[in-house]
Amino acid sequence: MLLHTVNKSPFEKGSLDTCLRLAKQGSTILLIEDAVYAAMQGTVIESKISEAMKRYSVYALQSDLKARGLDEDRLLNGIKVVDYGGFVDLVAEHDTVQSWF
Amino acid sequence: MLLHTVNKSPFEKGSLDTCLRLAKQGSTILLIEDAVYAAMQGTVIESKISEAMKRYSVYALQSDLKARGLDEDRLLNGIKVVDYGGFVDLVAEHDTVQSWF
Amino acid sequence: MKFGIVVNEGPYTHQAADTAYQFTKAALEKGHEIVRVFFYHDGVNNGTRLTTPPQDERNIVKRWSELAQQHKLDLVVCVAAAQRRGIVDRDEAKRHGKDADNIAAGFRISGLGQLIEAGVLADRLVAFGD
Amino acid sequence: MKFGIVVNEGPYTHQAADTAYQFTKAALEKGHEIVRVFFYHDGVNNGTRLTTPPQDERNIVKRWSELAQQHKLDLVVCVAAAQRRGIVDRDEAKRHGKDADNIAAGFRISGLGQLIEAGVLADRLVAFGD
Amino acid sequence: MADETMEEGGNPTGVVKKFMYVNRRAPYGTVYPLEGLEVVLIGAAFEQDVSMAFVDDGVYQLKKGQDTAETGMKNFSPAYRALEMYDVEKLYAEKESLEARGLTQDDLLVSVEVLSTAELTELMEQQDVILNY
Amino acid sequence: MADETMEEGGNPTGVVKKFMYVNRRAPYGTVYPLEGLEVVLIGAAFEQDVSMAFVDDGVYQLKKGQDTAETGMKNFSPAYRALEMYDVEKLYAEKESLEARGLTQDDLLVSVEVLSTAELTELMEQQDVILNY
Repeated sequence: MLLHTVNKSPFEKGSLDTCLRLAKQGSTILLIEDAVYAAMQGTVIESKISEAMKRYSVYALQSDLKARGLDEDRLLNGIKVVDYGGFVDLVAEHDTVQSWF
Repeated sequence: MLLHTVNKSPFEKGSLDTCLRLAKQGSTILLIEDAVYAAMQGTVIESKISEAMKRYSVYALQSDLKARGLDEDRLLNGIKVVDYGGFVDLVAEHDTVQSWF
Repeated sequence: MKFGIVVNEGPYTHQAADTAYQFTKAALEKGHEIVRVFFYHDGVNNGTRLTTPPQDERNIVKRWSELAQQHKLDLVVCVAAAQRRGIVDRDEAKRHGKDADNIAAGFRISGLGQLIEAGVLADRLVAFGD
Repeated sequence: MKFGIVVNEGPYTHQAADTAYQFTKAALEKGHEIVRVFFYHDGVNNGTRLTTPPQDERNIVKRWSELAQQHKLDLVVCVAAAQRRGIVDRDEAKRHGKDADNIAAGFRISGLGQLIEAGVLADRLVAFGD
Repeated sequence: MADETMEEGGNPTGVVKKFMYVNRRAPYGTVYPLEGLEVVLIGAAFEQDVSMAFVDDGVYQLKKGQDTAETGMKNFSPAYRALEMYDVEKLYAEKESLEARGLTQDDLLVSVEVLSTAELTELMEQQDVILNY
Repeated sequence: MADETMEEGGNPTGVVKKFMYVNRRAPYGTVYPLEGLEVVLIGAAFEQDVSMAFVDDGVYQLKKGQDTAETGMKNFSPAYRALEMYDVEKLYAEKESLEARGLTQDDLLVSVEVLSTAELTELMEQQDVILNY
């Protein structure tokens, strides 16, 4: 299976939308850099992301959440948090990485 | 009045949407670089742009249309085409320029 | 009319660097005055003389240098942005203990105050970026 | 496991250059092998020794050079991308008649074939960009 | 050319213009917000009429609790608190941008005036110079 | 390090991997499509299993009639027609991306296989290496 990474804010660019359109059901999606904003509760895209989480495993990079002042207790239910080492593990566990810029 | 310029594809980034939200009725909007795609007929955003053209004067930069292979006969009705000199004139005719990246 | 130009992106990567040049040239052709071209963010990378673009492509750096010479343009590279990205003139090289410099002909390195001043002196400030 | 790393953006401007470094460091700490770090597009700007970032900021270029030395990393700057952007070593400077070079310690300039090869040799190729 | 006139700050020209800095990007993903802030802080010495507008992802620049240690990047968010000392006191955030991101004034590290889209439109129309970061 | 092994092309390793180049950006606004094409053309010499997918604004790279003279930029669109000579023959475009932009096969300067989103998803899953331009 592919590992999908997304690094753009969902409010600014269409990268996450394209990822959600093209990622196979059951895939893993890792949100890094400005894409971590997609993991938060209370945004206008909350229902879209919650819907997507029924089809995908969604991770967010801890260092990028912290940098942006995003508390883990305000993440959407089911978002998994990994550090850089966890990012490396996700890459190793999947066959190929697709980076959505 | 402000002159608004937009240089991002409306399919990739939210710059044009923000411009259309914040530009005052009666303003002039100049599409340059990848934003010229917004001027074409037959896209999924055609009705949004047509609607916006009731409130704004919309221009597109000729050199960028040509570079991208966009024929002027497939532009939305009412889009005005200018060259770099026309771009300069638009800047001169307005008080301030706001560039939406 | 007096124009100030701000270039926020480097050569080749974003069209902003091209559009800024074409706009500046067109403004000069229409008889306007360019009070300054200020290079900020990655825009400072327009000011290196070490580029060698392919023969069949435009030479963005050389194009600025030539336009500056023809029209006595003031091409200013922001010192703070340049330090982050490695654009240095002889003075900067000496100050920071670098063994080489790379600034192109017609460009000078100066502070952010030059951007504000361009905004004050020009009738219109036009920015090109990403 | 063998990783190949691709860095598509320059230092400071996009976080991609930082994330690539942090990922590479974490992979090494986990005992993985890095077969190559390939710098493409504006990524080549990570390879200039002429930067002087503010004292209170990370030194992105130096960080790569040090990691390369510690772990014998192969840091490859794409020659075609580097020519457009003005990153040169002594050979390139000579070839193109430049009076200075600016490549940083631990980086070498080579062709795009090195990117394809990294894709072939590595178990995983991971790209960081904008 | 006017190399010397304003290099040190102050305002020998006597001209006072309305400068608005429009911040539309999230912090850290790109350097624009940081380098934009550097313009505002340097620019403050030139005695112009300065305001900052936070729109779109720009409102995230003001999010409380930023901690960049693990990324290795510099946390520049404390500088927003210093703006007042530089007499940069007109900070505006667009209501719609905050709401779309689920943010309220309580989430922000400085106090800003929250404007409707229409109010911000009017304010932008009054500016002499607008720069975007 | 393997400086020499593949510098000249050919495939001394004997390994053949599936490389997909995903093109998602409009031409000219950024250099990524041009430099991406350079990777594909150089990479063709290395005897890998290569395909190109055109998605989102990437489909605009294939638009007929590009004329960059006034911008001063290089028109690199003829190179897409040369791909076949380099044995790069698997060109795919996503149907949804074309339709959203009002484009049909007639608008394109090379013939591509138009895939549904689901078909493209499956194809991507089969790749060993994916690079985006």
